[in-house]
Amino acid sequence: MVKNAFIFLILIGVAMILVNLFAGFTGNVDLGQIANHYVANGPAEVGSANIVTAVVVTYRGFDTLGEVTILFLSAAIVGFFLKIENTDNTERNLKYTSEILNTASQVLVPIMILFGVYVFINGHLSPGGGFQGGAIIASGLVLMFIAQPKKEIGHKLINIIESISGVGFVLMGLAGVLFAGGFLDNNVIGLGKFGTLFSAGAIPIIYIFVGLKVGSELTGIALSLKENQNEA
Amino acid sequence: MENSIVEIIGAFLVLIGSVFLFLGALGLVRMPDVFNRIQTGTKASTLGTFLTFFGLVFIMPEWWGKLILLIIFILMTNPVSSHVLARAAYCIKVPMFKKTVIDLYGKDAEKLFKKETKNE
Amino acid sequence: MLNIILAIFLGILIIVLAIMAVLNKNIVVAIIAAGAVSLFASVLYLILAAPDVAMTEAAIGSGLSTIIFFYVLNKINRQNG
Amino acid sequence: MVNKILFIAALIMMLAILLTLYRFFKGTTAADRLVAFDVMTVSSLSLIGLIAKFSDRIIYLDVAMVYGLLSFLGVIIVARYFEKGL
Repeated sequence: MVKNAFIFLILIGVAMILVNLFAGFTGNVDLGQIANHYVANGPAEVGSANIVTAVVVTYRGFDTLGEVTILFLSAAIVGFFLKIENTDNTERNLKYTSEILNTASQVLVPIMILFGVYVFINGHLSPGGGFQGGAIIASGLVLMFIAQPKKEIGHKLINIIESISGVGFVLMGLAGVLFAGGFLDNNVIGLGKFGTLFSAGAIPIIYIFVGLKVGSELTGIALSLKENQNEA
Repeated sequence: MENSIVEIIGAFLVLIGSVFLFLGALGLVRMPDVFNRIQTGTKASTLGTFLTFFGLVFIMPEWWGKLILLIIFILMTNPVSSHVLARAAYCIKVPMFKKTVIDLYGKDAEKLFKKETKNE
Repeated sequence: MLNIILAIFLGILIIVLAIMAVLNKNIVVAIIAAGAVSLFASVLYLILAAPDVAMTEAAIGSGLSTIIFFYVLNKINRQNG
Repeated sequence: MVNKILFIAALIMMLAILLTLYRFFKGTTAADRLVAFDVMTVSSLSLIGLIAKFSDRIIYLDVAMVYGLLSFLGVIIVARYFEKGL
């Protein structure tokens, strides 16, 4: 009883704070100074139809590099702690997957991977980008793990793709330093025609590397969790 | 009015689709056990979504490519998920409705599960 | 008009599902409810005209995190017998 | 005319989502709740289609596609967990 009354008092206090906040709230109608600059000069400077992509890849490209590094670290830590130590080689007795799910997965997995590639190649025109496309590719591969448990994908292949795309991302950034204004500047190979697929300079190339890297990292996490189910 | 007849046909298709979605949800509330709910819910909601996107093709003719692609996705994924769900529900022995008359899957399933797990 | 009605509806739905995810005893139901929260949150982001965020929320919040939760839950169940 | 009919359709879809939410709450077993989740996501998929029509932007349909694929994947994962096949 006393405890409930205490919770009730806390709720009333939180409600009073929130009422004050709501009463003083006026929506931000105008853009801020930096946002105004991005919206006004973004299409001319970067050449990307999607302003969010311009901000994420070019203006704040260094932050994206940091995010990718964090993801790489977490994937490496998961792989380190979930090392497989299956000594007695006992085969797990899984319940068989049904014919319908098997056939559907054979049709759907290529379509999902293709859709992920579409999302990260069109990142400068439509919503989405490297991170989302990589997540879609990883979920397509997870569908394959579930529907066909016998199929093997090596960790080695995933690690090679991940390393190559990570190196490629950094090299594109350094190319920006050499041939354009600074690190991760996208004006390396010319901006192209605004609003077409081959435009916005280096953004599609950077997004291909980011997408492959994120997709292989998330797939690696799911794969080590799946292989680790064997141990008792 | 100012709308053409094709657009009004499309709008009515969307309305019929939403009614089907509603009926599916109503079946989800009214039916007595899991298997009946799977049957009403996923059948009616598949048809409802199909009709909604098909009606949007009439209203927005320039969007037809992506809408048809979405319809194909729905028609491919929705029956598969309901099948997997029903199989899992049978497998963990969710209690059936007490007026269930016949369980044709029962005898076959025992044999099938035993045989296939030995093969693996 | 429709946008305001939808936003209020989805907000209430998200709060209800989140309370359910916190208070439910059955852990499977709690995970499913958390996935439903992020699915409706992505619809809400779409109404607020942020399709990039909506796509991220749908892909990460409801897809991959649910998968990882279930793999871990399966492993814990296996270890406890 | 068209907009009014679509508005009514959106209201009916919201009502459908509310009914599935009732089943999600009450559902005596976990399988019941999973069925409710499935129907709920499919209903909100068509709601996204209507939102795209009202805001007149085709790019929202990309989001609808991602949404549909990943909710399908979620249902499959939980079902495989139930039958101990994960």
